[in-house]
Amino acid sequence: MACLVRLIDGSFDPAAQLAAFSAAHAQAGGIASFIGQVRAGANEHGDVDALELQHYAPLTLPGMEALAAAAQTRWPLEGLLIIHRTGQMRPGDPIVLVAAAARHRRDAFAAAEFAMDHLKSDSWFWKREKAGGEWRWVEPREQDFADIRRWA
Amino acid sequence: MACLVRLIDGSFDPAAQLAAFSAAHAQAGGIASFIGQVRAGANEHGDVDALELQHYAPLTLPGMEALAAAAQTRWPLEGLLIIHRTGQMRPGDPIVLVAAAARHRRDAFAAAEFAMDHLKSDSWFWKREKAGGEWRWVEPREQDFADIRRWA
Amino acid sequence: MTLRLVFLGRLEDAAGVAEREIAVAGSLDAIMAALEPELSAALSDARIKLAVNGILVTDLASLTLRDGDELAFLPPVSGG
Amino acid sequence: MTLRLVFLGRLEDAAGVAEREIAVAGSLDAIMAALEPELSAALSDARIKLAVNGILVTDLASLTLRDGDELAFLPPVSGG
Repeated sequence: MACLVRLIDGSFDPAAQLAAFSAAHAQAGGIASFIGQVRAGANEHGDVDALELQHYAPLTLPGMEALAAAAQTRWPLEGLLIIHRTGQMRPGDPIVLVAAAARHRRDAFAAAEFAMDHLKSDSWFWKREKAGGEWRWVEPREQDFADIRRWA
Repeated sequence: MACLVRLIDGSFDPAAQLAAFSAAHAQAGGIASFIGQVRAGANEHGDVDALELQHYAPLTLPGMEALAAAAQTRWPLEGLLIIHRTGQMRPGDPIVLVAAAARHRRDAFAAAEFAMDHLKSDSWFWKREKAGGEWRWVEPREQDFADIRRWA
Repeated sequence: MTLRLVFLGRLEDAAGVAEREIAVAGSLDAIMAALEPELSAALSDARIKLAVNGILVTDLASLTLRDGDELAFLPPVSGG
Repeated sequence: MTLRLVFLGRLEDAAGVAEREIAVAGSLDAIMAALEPELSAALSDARIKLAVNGILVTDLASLTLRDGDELAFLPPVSGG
């Protein structure tokens, strides 16, 4: 199975990535995917002007690769793609793309959701937002822990 | 909420559609999607050379619109896109694109999966495949009924 | 009166055509009696649904047909 | 010996820098004692994990540090 995991510091084009992934997996009946983007809007401190994702190189990419391997073990997939940004982003910028190709739709959906839940609350990223002119670190949300417990 | 439902007889570009949808929903944190494509490969009669999807105009599009409305009622969505092809297709051609934009990831995934399950087994499409030089109608799969019962 | 019959999916193969017109008295029984026995049998499968002028029929017993109505015979779907 | 300390997320704010070198005897207690009390307190939060040379430490009690080791202090993550 083709498995592509990338951690990138620059911008990327999720639609183009997904098009290439779909073309590479013509034998799969379907591709479930998730695109996460910097939400345009305000947090409790005002309009969010920027978002930064920090990582720790010795852990972050190896952790994502282990996550992809776990998803492959769990569902019969034809392909899996995980692309995650780091660095500074602006509202509307893509942060993450997960795509899972499988013969059966439910496997593709489950693998994509599994990967997203683990990227959110079990991967080595730290996020801060700039709102009202000031940077503030974002604390993990209880919902993210609830999401990941489903897969235990 | 913006809701776009299309039934089209020609080919379409799922990645371009998804890019436009993502750009139109910058206020959403994420977009879950599913791309269904004609599987390259064989059925029990040999290599599948072509697939045809038949619809019945007075029912098919209204049924898809009712499905989109049901998904909107069920989850807080920022946007929902359903594009379904009809007519003759070749292996690798896209058949269906469903995309759901929501503030919360799980709502987006659930709505996309709900829409796909209903398009598969509760929408007015009839599918036939050409393999070994002969067209054969595809019967519904028991798995598709099991999938849709989850939402009852 | 004249009715238009539409055959979807594998019923098109059973009928040999996607659509045809039929001149009959206005009941489903009369239609079935006027068709070839193999086609009537195929259309009588309990899983086949009927739409009249694009509206799904939920109560066959109270069905009333009018001249020019379009009857669509809908076998189990297999989409996406 | 000299160790390299890496502060991730909000610990970077607490430390005032993303990384620094420190010359101390080779135990975690010695490091904590050598740092500013506010920073030591922030690093002592039970939710903070430690990686040495890119490997997550699961058993702090048996931790042995060597000259040149990189210690990363990892607060709770908030990704995607």
